[in-house]
Amino acid sequence: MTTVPGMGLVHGMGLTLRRFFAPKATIMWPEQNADVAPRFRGRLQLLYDEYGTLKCETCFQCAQACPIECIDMGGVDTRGRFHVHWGPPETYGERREESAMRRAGRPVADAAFTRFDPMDVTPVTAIAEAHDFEPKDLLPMLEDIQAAYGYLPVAALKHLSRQTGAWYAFVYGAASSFKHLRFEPPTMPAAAPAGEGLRSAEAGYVSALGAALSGKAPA
Amino acid sequence: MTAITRSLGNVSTVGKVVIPLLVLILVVGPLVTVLLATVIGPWVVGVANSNLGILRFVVAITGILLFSIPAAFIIIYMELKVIAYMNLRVGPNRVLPAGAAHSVIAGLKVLTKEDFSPTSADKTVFTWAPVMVFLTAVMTFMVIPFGPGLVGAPLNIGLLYLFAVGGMTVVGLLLAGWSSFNKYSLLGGLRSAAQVVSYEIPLTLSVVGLILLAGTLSIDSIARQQAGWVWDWFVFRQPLGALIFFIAGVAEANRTPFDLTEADSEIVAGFATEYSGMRFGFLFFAEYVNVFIMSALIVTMFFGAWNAPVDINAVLGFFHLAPFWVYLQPGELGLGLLLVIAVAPLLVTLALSAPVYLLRDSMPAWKALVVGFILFNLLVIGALGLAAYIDWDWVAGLVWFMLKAFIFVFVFVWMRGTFPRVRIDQLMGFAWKWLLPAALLNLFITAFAIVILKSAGIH
Amino acid sequence: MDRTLRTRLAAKLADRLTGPIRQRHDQTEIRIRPADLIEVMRVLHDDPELEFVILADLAGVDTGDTMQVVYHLWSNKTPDWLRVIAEGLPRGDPRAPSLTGLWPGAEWMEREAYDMLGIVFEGNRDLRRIYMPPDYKSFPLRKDFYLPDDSARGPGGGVRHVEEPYAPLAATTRSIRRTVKA
Amino acid sequence: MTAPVQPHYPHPSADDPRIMLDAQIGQYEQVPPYPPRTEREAEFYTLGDGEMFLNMGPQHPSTHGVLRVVLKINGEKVVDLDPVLGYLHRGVEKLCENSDYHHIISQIDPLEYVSSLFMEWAPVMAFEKLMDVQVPRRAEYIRVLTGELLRIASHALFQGWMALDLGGLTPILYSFIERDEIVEMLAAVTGQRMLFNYFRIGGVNGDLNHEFMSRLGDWMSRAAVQHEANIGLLNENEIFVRRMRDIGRVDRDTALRMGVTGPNIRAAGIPFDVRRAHPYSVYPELEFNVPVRGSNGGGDSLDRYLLRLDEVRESIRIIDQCLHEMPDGPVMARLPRLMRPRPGRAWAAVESPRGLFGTYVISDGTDQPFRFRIHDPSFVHLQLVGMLMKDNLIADTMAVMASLDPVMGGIDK
Repeated sequence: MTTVPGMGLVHGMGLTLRRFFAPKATIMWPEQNADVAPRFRGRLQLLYDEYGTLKCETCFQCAQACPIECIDMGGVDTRGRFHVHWGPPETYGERREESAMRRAGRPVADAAFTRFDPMDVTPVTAIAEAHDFEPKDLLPMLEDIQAAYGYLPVAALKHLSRQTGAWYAFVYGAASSFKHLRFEPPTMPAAAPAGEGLRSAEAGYVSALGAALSGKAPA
Repeated sequence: MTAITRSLGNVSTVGKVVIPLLVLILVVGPLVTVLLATVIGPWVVGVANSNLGILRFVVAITGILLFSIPAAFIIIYMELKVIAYMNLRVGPNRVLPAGAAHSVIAGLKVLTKEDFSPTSADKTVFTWAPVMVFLTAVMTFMVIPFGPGLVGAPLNIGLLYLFAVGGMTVVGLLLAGWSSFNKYSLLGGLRSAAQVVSYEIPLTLSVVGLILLAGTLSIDSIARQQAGWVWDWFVFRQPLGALIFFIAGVAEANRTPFDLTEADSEIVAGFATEYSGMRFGFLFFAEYVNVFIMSALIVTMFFGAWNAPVDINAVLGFFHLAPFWVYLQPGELGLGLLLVIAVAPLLVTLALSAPVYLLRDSMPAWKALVVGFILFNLLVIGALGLAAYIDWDWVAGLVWFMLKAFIFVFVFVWMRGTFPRVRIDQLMGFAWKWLLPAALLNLFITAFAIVILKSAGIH
Repeated sequence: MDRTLRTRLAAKLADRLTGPIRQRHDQTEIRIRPADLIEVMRVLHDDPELEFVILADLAGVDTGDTMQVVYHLWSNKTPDWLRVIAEGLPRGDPRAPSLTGLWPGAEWMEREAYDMLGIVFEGNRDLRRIYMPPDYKSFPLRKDFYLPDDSARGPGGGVRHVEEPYAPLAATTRSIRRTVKA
Repeated sequence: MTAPVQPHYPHPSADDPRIMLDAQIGQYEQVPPYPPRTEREAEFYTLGDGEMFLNMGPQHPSTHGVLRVVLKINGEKVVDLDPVLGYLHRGVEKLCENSDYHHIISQIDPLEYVSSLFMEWAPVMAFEKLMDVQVPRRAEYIRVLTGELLRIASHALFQGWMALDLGGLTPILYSFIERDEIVEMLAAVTGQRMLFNYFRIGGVNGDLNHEFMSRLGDWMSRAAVQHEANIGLLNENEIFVRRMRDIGRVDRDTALRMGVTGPNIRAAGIPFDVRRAHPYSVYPELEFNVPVRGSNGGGDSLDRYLLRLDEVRESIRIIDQCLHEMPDGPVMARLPRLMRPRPGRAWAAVESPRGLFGTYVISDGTDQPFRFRIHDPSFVHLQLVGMLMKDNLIADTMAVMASLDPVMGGIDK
C-alpha cells in the first residue's frame, strides 16, 4: 500500500486508461485466423508426417472416448484393398487389443480379410474412359458397371472414384439412391444366417488374432 | 366504369390495396386537414392554453420516458465497449459498425425472452418491483435541467424532491429481493437497503454546504449561479462536498466498487437473480438510468451544469468585439439568398471534390463528386448546428450538459473496469466513519466561512 | 537411499515392524500392524531424530486378499520419503485408527479412502462419503468392482460384475480379478 | 397383455426414507433428506437462532468449478460451512488402473486442467522409478523449462480469478492474455494448448523447436516488465489490500497439521518446497529462492497472493537458467515399447503450482498398474476453507477460497 491513501486507486485507473488506448489482443475470427503452431495437434483433420504417411495411429481411442459417438472411423486398410469402417465402441475392443500389440512391438496377426474377393477392375477403367472420365456421367457409368459385373462391387466403385476424381461418398451416394442399382450380386443367398455368413471372414481374423496372442499357429 | 374495372383487374394484388388507399388519403387527407385547422385546432389550442401546466407536465413525462431509453442504451453500449477496451478486448462489434446497435439488439432480446417467475414468489410484488425501481429512477429526471429552460418541472424545492424520490429506489430493490423467494435475492435486497440508506445521509449532507452557498433549493437556480468561467463552478468552492457527493453517488447508484447489491461473485446477482425477460430489463435499465442521473446531478451541482467553461461574452468583450454572429444575418441578403441557395451547393461540392480528385490518382471523378457532396453535407450540418448553438442557448446548454454528463458516465464505467468490490462492513464503516463526519465538517466549514465573509462584508 | 534412516527406524520401531525395512530409490518402506498405527505415527512425528512432520499422502490399497493403508511422510532429517504401510486389514470389515488427532488434514483423505475402498477409520468425526452420492453402496476402487460398460475389459474379458448401488455394505465376496503379492 | 418391466431393484424412493419424494420437494429444506451419518453432519445441519443455510454452488460463479458449499449464515456472517464434493468426480484412479502405462499420461492430463504438465510429471517420475529408467539430461531440462512456464501461466490465472472473485473485471483478462501467450508457446512444442500430453516415460515427446524458441525469446524479453505492469492494477489498490488482509490466516502449526503444501504453506512461513525439500529432476543444479511470506502468526490471504507473485519472478529466473544451461543430446531414453515393470511400489511427488502433487503406483508385473493413487494438493487445501471461514463474512469466503487456489478438476479426481 502506498503512503498516500488513494494513490493505489489512482495508479490502477491510470493503468486501465493506458490500456484503453493500447492495441487490442482480440483476434477477430473469422475475419482473421489465429496463429497456430505447425505442431498443433488440436485440428480436426488427419495429419501426415514428413514421409507422407498418416500420423493417426488408428488407436480408436477418440472414437471410444467420444461421448456422443460422433467420431466413427473409416478409411482404406493398410494394403489399400478395401474400405474398413469402424463404428462406435462395439468394435473397439478387439481393435484395441491389436493396437496395443502394435505399440508393444509384437507381431500383429495379418488378418486374412476376405470379405471382398480380389477382382479385376479393367472393365471399370474402360467404362470410365468411354465416358471421358466425366463425373457428370456417373449414372450411365454406374449402369454400365452393373451391366458388366451384374452388381456394383465396392472395389469397382472405389476404382471409379479414383478414376473420375469424384468423391467416394458421392459415387456411393449416387449408386445407393437408385433402386435399379444394387450392391450385392443377385445370386447371393438373401438371408445368410445372421452373424455367420457375414462374420465368417471376421471369425478367421479373430482366430488368427487369438493365435497370435497365445503364440500358437492359427488353426 | 367498365374501363375502370377492367384496368383495376390488370392491377396487381398489392395495387388493389394501395390504389384505393391512395385515393382515400388524397381525398380524406385534405378534408381532415381543413377540419383540423378550422374547427378542432382552435379548440385544442384553447384547451391547451387554459391547461398549460398539465400539458407541460405530460409533455415532460413523455419526453423523459422517451429519453431514458436511448440514454440507457448509450450507457450500456459505453459500458460494454469501454470496459472491453480497458480489458484489451474489442467488445461488441457485429451489429452496425463497431457494434453500435448492440445494446439495442440486446434490449430487443430481453423483450422477447420468457417472463419467468419462481413458483413460490409473491407474484404481484415480483411483477411490480422492477416497475417501481424504474419509475423512481425516471421520476428523478423531472427536476434535472438539461439546459436553460429544458427542465421537466422547475420546482423551487428541486433538491428536496430529488433526494426524496431517489431514496425510494431502495423500496423497489427491497421488494424485488423479498418477493423473489430466493436467499441470494433476499441478501441482495437487504444489502441494498443497508447501503442506500447509509449513503443517503452523506449524499444529502454533502450538498447542504452548497445550499448554504447558493441560498436556494432550486436546481435551476443553482445551475444559473455557476455561469461564467470554469472557476465559477461550485466544485472549486466545495471540493470536499463534491468528492463526498461523488463517492456517495457511486454507492447510491450501486456501481463498482460499491456494487454489493448485485455482487455476482458473492450473491450471484442479488435482487435480480430470479428476474428474466423485460422485468430484468427494467432493473437493468434503471441501473443505467441511475448512472446517468448521478452524473447529471454531479454536473449540475458542482460542474457548472449546462454552462460552458469559457465565458464567451467576457472574452469577446475583452477584445472589444461584438459576438461575431451579429455580422452574419442571412435575412439581409434578400433575393441574393435564393441565388446562394441555388448556386452554393453546386459550387461548394465541386470545390470540395476537386482536391480529392487531384490528390488521389486512382479515384474516378464520380467518386470524388460523391465524397465532395458528403463533405458538403457535413459542412452544412455543422453550420446549422453552429447556428443553432449560437442562436438558441438551450442547444448550447444541452451540448455542454450532455458532454459533461457523459464524461462522468465514462468515469463511472472506468471505475468499474478498474476496481474490485469492497466488503459490506468496509462499505458501512466507510459511510458512517468517514463520509458522514467529512460531510458534517464540510458543512461546518462552509457555514463558518459564510458567516465570516458576511460579517466582513464580502460576498 | 538413506542407510542411516534405516538404522534409526530399526532402533526406534523394531518391535512394531511386521516386515523388513525396504529401500529403493528415494523411498524407505516400513510395514506395521494397523493397531500400532497411532503409536508409530506419534513416534515418527515427535521423535527429534525423525520428525516426519508432513503427511504427504494417505492411500488405501486393496491387494485382493487384504486391505492396506499407505502413508507417505516427509521429514527434514532425511532425503527419503518414508512409506508406512499398515497392512492386513480384513476385506470384509477393514478398520484402521484415524490419524486426525495427529494430522487434522488427514480427515478428507480418510474420507476418500472410506468412499473409494470402504476402509473405516475409527475416530474420524466426519467419515461419510466424499465423492459418491450419500445413498451409494459400492466401493469403486476395490478390485472386484466393475462397471457394466467397462469397455476396457474387452469383449472376451469374461463375466462382468455389475455395479450394485443398493447392495448391502458387506457383500463384497466377488471373484477377484488379480491379486498382488503384498 | 404383458406385465410392466420391473427394474431389478425397487425404485429407491418408494420405501427409502432418505430419498426425497415429490410431495416433499416443495418444502425447500436444505437439510439432507436422510438422517445425519456422522456427528459432524448432525452438528452442521442443526440450525441455531437466526441462522439459515445458503447453498453456494454447484453452479456458482466463484466456486472455481462445480463445487457446492453449504453455508450456514447468520445475516452476512458465515457461522459454518460444509463443502460437498463429487460433482466432477470421474474416477481417474480407476481409469488409470485400467490403462497401460503410456495411456495413463493422457488419462491424468485433464485431472487438473490449469497445470496439466505437472499432472504428467509425477506419474512419469513414478514409472521411471519403477522401471529404473535414466532420463536424458536434456529431457529433464526441457521438463523444468516447460513446467516453470506453466507455473507462471497457472499463477497468472490465479491472480485473475482472485481479482474476479473480489469483483474486479479487468485483471482476469490481463491474466488470460499472459496465459495465452505461454500456452501458445507450449502448443508450439507440445502440440496442444491445455492438455499437453508431452512428458513420456523416459523423456519428453519431441525436442524443442524453432517456433517455441522464438516465441519464448520474444516473451522473455518482456516477461518481467509485463508481469510488473499487470500486477500494478491490484497490488497497491487499497480496496483489494484491505479486503485481503487479515482474513483466512493460517499459522505455521495449523499449516503443518492440515497437510498444507505449496504456496499456501510458504505463505504461512514454512519454506517447504518439494523442489528443494526433496529435489527431483535438475532442480538441484538451478539457482532460485524459495520465497516465504507471513512473518508472525502465519499468513493471510494477501500473503498467499503476494507469494505467488514472488514465485513468478523466481520461475522467470529458472527459465532463464534453463535456456543457458540446457545441454544437447537425446530427449528420450531408449525403452521397450511395452512397459512391464517388475512388481514393486513407487511414490513420486512434484511441486505443482498448487503444492505437492504426488502419485503412488503399485505394479504387479503386468502392463497396467495395480494401484494408482493420486494425491492432489487442492483437495487438502479445500479442507482449510471450513476452518478459516468461521465468523467471517460471505464475501470473505470468496477471498479465502480464491487465495487457496483450489482447482476442482484436481479435487474431484
